Amino acid sequence: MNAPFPLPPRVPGTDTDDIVIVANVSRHFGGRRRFLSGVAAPVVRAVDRVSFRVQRGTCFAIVGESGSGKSSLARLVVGLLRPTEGEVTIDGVPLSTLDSAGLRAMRRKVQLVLQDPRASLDPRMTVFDTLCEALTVHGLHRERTERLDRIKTVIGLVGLNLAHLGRYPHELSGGQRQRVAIARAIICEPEVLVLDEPVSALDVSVQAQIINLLADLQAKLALTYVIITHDLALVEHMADAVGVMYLGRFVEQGDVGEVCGAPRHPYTQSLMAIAGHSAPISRDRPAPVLEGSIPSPLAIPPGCSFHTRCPLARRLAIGATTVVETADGRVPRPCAENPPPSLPAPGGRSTATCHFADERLPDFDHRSNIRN
Amino acid sequence: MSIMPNVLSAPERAAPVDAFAPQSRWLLLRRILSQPKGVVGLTLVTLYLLLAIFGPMLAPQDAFRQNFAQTLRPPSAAHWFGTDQLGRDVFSRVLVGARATLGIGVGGVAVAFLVGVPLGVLAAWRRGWIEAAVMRAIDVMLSFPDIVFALAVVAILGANMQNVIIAVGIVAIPVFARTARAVTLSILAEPYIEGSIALGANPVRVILRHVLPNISGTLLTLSTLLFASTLLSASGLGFLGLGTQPPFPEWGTMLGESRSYIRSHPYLATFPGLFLAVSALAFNLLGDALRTIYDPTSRRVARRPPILSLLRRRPPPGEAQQQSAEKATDLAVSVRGLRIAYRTGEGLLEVVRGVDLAIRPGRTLAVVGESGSGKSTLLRAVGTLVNPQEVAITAGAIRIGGEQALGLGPAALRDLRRRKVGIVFQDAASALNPVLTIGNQLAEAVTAGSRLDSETVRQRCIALLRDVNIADPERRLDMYPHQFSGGMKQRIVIAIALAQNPEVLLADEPTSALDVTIQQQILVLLTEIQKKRGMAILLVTHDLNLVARFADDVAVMYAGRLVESGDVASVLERPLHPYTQALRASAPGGSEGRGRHLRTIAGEPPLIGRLPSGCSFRPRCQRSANRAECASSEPGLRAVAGRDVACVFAEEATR
Amino acid sequence: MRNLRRSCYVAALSVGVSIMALQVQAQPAGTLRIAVGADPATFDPAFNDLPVGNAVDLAVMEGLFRLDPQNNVQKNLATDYAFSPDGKVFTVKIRTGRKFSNGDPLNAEAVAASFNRMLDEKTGSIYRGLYASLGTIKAVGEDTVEFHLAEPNGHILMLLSNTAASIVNVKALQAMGAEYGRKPVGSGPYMVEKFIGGEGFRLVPNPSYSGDYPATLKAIDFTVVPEDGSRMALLETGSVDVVERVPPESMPAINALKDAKVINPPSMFSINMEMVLRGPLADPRVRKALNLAIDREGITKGILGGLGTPSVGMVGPGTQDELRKTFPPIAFDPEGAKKLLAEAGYKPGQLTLSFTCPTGRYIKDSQVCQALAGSFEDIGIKATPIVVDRGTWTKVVGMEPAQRTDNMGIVGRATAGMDYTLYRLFFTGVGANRTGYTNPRVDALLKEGRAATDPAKQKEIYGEIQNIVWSDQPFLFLWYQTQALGVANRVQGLAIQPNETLVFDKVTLK
Amino acid sequence: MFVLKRLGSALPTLFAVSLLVFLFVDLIPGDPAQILAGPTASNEEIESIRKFLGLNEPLLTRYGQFLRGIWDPSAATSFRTHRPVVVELSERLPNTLIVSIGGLALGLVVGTIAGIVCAMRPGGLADAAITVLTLAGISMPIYWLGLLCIWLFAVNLGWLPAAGASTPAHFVLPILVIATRPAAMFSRLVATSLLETMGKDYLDTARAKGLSETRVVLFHALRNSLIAAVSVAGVQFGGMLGGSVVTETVFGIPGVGRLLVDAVSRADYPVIQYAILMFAFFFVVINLVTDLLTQWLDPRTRDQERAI
Repeated sequence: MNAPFPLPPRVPGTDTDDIVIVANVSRHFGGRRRFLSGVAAPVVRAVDRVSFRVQRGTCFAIVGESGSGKSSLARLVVGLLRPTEGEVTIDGVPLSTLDSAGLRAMRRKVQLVLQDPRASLDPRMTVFDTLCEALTVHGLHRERTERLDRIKTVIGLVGLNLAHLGRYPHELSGGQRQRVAIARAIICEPEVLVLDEPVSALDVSVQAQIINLLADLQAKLALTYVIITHDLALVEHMADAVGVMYLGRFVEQGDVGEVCGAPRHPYTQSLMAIAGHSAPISRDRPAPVLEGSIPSPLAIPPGCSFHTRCPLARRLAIGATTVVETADGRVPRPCAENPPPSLPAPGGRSTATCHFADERLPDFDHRSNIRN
Repeated sequence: MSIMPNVLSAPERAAPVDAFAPQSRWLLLRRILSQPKGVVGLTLVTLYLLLAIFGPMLAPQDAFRQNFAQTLRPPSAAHWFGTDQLGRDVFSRVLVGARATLGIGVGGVAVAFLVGVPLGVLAAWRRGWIEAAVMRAIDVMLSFPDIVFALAVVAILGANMQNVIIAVGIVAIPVFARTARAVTLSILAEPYIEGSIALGANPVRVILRHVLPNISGTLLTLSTLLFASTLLSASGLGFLGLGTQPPFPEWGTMLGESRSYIRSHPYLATFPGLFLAVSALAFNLLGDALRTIYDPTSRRVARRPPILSLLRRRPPPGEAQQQSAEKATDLAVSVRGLRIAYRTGEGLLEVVRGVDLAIRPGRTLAVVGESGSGKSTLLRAVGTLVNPQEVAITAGAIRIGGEQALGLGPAALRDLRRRKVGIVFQDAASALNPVLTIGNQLAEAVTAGSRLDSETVRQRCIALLRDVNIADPERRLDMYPHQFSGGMKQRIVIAIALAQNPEVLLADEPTSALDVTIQQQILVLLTEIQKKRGMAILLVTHDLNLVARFADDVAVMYAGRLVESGDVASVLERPLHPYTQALRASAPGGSEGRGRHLRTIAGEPPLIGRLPSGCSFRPRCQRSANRAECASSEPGLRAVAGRDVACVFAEEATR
Repeated sequence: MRNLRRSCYVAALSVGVSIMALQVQAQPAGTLRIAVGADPATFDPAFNDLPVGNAVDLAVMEGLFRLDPQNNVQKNLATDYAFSPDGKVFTVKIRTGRKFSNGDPLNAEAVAASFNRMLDEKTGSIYRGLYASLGTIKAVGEDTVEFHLAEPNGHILMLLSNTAASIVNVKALQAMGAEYGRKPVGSGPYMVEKFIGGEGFRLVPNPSYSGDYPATLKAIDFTVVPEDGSRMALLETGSVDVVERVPPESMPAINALKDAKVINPPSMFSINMEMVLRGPLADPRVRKALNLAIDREGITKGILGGLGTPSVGMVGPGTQDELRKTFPPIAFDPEGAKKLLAEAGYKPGQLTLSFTCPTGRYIKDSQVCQALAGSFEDIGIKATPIVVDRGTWTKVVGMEPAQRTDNMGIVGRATAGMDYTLYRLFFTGVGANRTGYTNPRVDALLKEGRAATDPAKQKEIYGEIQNIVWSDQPFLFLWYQTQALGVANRVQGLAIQPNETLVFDKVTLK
Repeated sequence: MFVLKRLGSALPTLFAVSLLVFLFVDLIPGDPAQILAGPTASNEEIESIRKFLGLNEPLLTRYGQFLRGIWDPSAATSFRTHRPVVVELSERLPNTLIVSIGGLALGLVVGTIAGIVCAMRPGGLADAAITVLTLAGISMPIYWLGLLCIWLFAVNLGWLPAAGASTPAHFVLPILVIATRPAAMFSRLVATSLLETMGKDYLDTARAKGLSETRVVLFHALRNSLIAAVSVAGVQFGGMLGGSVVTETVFGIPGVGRLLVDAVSRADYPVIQYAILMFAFFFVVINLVTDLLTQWLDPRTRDQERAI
């Protein structure tokens, strides 16, 4: 544990500016036969053929509801999960070429910050121990003074002071804890930070502090962010590119300005409508409501997986000739039967995976008829 | 770094007491000693340990010296505990036997611990076939009656102290392995384990540095509890003739040997028996005390002071009469001067410090605030659901639908709750009883306080489910909560709340556990129902977006007080209190623009009971800037520009 | 031989008189309730190894001979007997017209079948070895049984009067299988009415009995309670009339009862520490020293609570008393013991001995063990008592002397006669001689004694054997156990044999 | 169906137990033949008894014989009584079941009530009293307690018979004594999990419906808190059976436990083996019952099982 771990060499020819490359990655859970009973557990397709690239120094956001697979995707990027198929390449090194020790060494470059700082710090370790552990694990700064210097630097970077070093997590406030979590993540000078809902567990007033801190750190340390969130406002504020996830797949991805400014997929459109940052806000203009809830990943609907809730499909079905009667209402035949194509936007800076990506979203009635 | 100075100047926060907290040995000791059973247990255990160490030296006589002329003598000055069947001094034997007895307990537990814990941790860590194999092996061991198992082990290995230790240790292995596996599994599910793995730590490190320290509390507790049962197992072996070797004294064997004298010479069994039972008791007490510390579920609330229980019975003094003069009857909810405090070990801690609220029928009032601002406690108090053993309403009045809600007897209280109040909690999953069908839980709400035939009840339940837009209600009645999605569960909770046509619906963050798309559905549903039934809604939330969309009025709460309240349009569009302003501004997106720094409120919300003097928002307030007025007294609400604001300098914002 | 026969006649006559008186007196009346400590798993005489079982066998079956409470041999089914001149055939005449309780005739054939069944290897009887010398048994006519002996044996009457030699109904046994052990079909005055495993059983009069010991009780109820304290409680609460095995500490409490007392009949059970005659114990001075080191009086009074008397011979009272020889008690002389040890070349603390004791087998066995260890320490021997469970103890004391790792072991013996006991214990190289004792003179005498049928000759031979063994001291002779039973005052006429068998012949209830 | 499946999955456990029991018993010191033959027997006699008992057969053959005894009672007979072991056990089983199930049931009822009392007023006088009593209950060697009970109730007060099993009254004391442990344990379990449940929102939901506090506790809270308690109780039943060994000895009850102790002291291998196997079987059955009970109490587990 004391020797600095050599990082694996880059694969030649992949020396691009894309520090994270996720190529056609899938991750399925279950399906294994159970011990003794021999019954195969059902397969959950948590992540299904997802691809994206993140440019060095930028921020990529993954947006989705719970159950969409966004947390699994984050863990695939960090290498905590091995993909069932596809390849994750970090800084030119395909993760599949690494053994478990190599993966551990690679984590110096890719760090994960979790949602709930209260739970993500070991309650029995002081801030100092927590920070030290990161250095010990990677065999960095083994000299005591060097180590102290590094810890001092980092603690200052995240806006804490030396007095906090001797404290235990429960002696810190939520915001301070998240600062510690961030400090632990950056102490080994990583290049990529994967942030899993970094502010959603915090109080409103503290959220803004952390968001600002993240922005400062990115600028200062030239970090690359992959941020997982359900909050489109945060995406618009922080991210350069975004992937909107629904049932394990990206339904729309691309440049934030384009995806958020002019969403083409009906799901993104609904999310944007709900986000409702447009002031002035008032109850006289109720936001459109999306029907039903996200289906179980055990039973992903055929065709376009969004068709069970898609307002656009409902609307289109009214005039269409090829209509299928489903349990959730009438939808155009392609939606219910064919996987949707990924259509690039006219500008080419985003794609939407929808049969009718370029149809205009109708002003649908928000009165919902719930079936699930 | 603009935020740094603010953070550094933030007031030092005191450590809240936390059950999961790591602590120095002294802290653990303090917490053991704070419980009566901990004091007794620890004292006795310490005494026993001293006895085990010094016992043989203290023995006044040779514990092995036989004297056939002096057998079976009752206690006397020469032999405090009498003599045994060989004429040996029982007192000396008890003292000398302490070491062997406690040695068996310690040894047995150590054997079980050293084998069981690694097995359990391994099973939890590796899962798969290893886990299956370990669990099967444990099943096999458990299916042997333990005394029989120990009997066989001693019979095979031979009866001596070492083998007795091994036997009682082996018997206890399954318990350790099972517990270790269970707690390890729960620890492994903790995010900090994933955090450590994500950091690049290898498995050995994760187990040694993170898993073991965190399961140690539970295992320590278990060890003390098992210590007692190990002693008893060993004594059972002695009873069956397979205990330690005579003549060496050991309490269990002494007790077993003397059991035939229980009638003729009762003192012979009494002393070793007492020492044994009391040692088991001592370790059980200590274990219990430790469990109370480590097991959050066994934490007990502070005892209710008798005086306060009297207070609860009658209306709070003073204001109640005064308020009745107002036309409170027009209001669905009227709260005046409400003060609520938690009962803690250090006395009462105020969480709500004088709140006035009024909701007219058909209107929605949103209470907005950060965690710890007291908003949820306020809501529960209005719903008459605060637990009087934990929470005291020290002053003020609550009227619901014109009726006094405080100081009611149990029957009147039930009646009020049934007729006037419906409540919706944040977590629908925990708001529904997992073991009862939806139909059952709805029917309970429908029939409470009335007698209806079952068909009527059923129809009424179906109608309620329809009201909350649940399709196919007939079938759903027989389903259990876990068979529904989160959004559906929340609808059911709403249906239950609506069962008796309440005048006011209390909603505590009803959507914050739900996905955005579902949130929307639920709130729209609530609004529709409100329109239909004309009831008042008290909505507690931290999400200004929701307030803007769904509330008529808003009350912003900070540190147990309202700092600004009024109708939504005026408060949110032109907030006057610096806190409301900051809240509005700190949300990302919208007007702030991408990539720019957000405006932040410096520091963190204050802790209950540790409020700064003067205006409680003062340390975080940019407007205050060390003005003396802010520090001198806490500003009350006053009407400014169409709303109430609690800020001395509210007018500055209107300019 | 003639003397013995005569004495038997006399005894039979006197018994006959008293029985006639009883027959005149009364019909069976009253229920005797007894609590016993051991659970008799079977009454099949081929397998029974408990005194309770003996008592039941004595009551529900008949043998050719039987022992009276004084341990004298009486004729029972037998009417006459004789040895062939070469001593190889033993002929017994039996009474005719007797029946088993199920109506089967009890004739010579049934008697022969009963013996042959026990001696059959396939039966697996635990007494096959004891009775092996009986050879083969033939029925001659209705009333004559011939034992074609495997070797001449002058002790056959002793063997045949044991309850293990009770006559079983082989036909019924074959039909019932193992159940026979619970409800044996015999020809005795009682029969087993019901048997509940582990709980108890009940004897009721056998209506078809026509012998000399007719039933006097309407029923005898046995309850099995292994825990001493609980068993005593039954007598104290008046739930039973007799309790077996009263622990010494409970005796005062029972004697204090208004309507019950403890009786202490003698027992043939002889407790000794049997030495392994190797190493230090091969030296007779050491053995003598050990024998001198023990305060038998102190231990029997202090620990056994009086339930023992210091040994005065190698077999206990009641073991063929006419052949038994007693000696002056061994003195308690620690100083003499130390001297002897010094003579043998052991300074204090130099000699180390270990010995094996069972726990829960004999009265206060594990405590006795500790007391003995203390006594040895007192004469400067480092003594380690090894107290083990019954299984281990059996294994250890049953080992060949060469395999033993300890030096001595406590063994208690109540045996079937002088020849059997002494031959097994002291004949060189016999399987049961676990001390490794060997003495050519003793071997020769034992052979001679076995073949001798003349009582006077027997007395002389066995007297010499006992003299030699007593002076060789291959055992640490300890004590004879004394029985202790709690008996309610309303019970009259209860007799207990030295082998701890209860005899119900004359029991009546007030 | 579920029951069958569960029993099926328990078969490997039982098989492992049978193997272990067999080997275990074989390792117990003491030669059954030697014990039967007595101390005066010669080697040849012991050998012949060994042969008769089949102890000279190879281990595997004897294991086969042991397994055969499961469906062919005559294949496994007691060394002492020569009766089929299955018959011996089945005669004694009712007593053991009466005592252990009676004790368990009584303990559960008393423990549950005590637990509710504790949880209703944590820190109150009743809580303290029950805590001390329960702790004392589990701190006392069971045989001591048994003997004291005999002394008090049978000898001094004369209310109940001291020992034996002939009338229902004989079972009162053993059941009382054996109930102490489950009562103590259960009262703590119920109190703990009830306290945990008391903080749940659904109780407030129930209160908001206007239900009485009694109904809230008994109908809503107790059922949920029993789930945890029941599953622990199942595991503890094994210990209860073990406790019956001691209790039966003290109270002179002819049960399987005492049969086992006797068999151990006499090296009656077949009886030991089958008695332990039977205990194991009961453990499995009790666990199954516990699972069914948990399922009945907790619908969530039902669906899990269905999904698998």
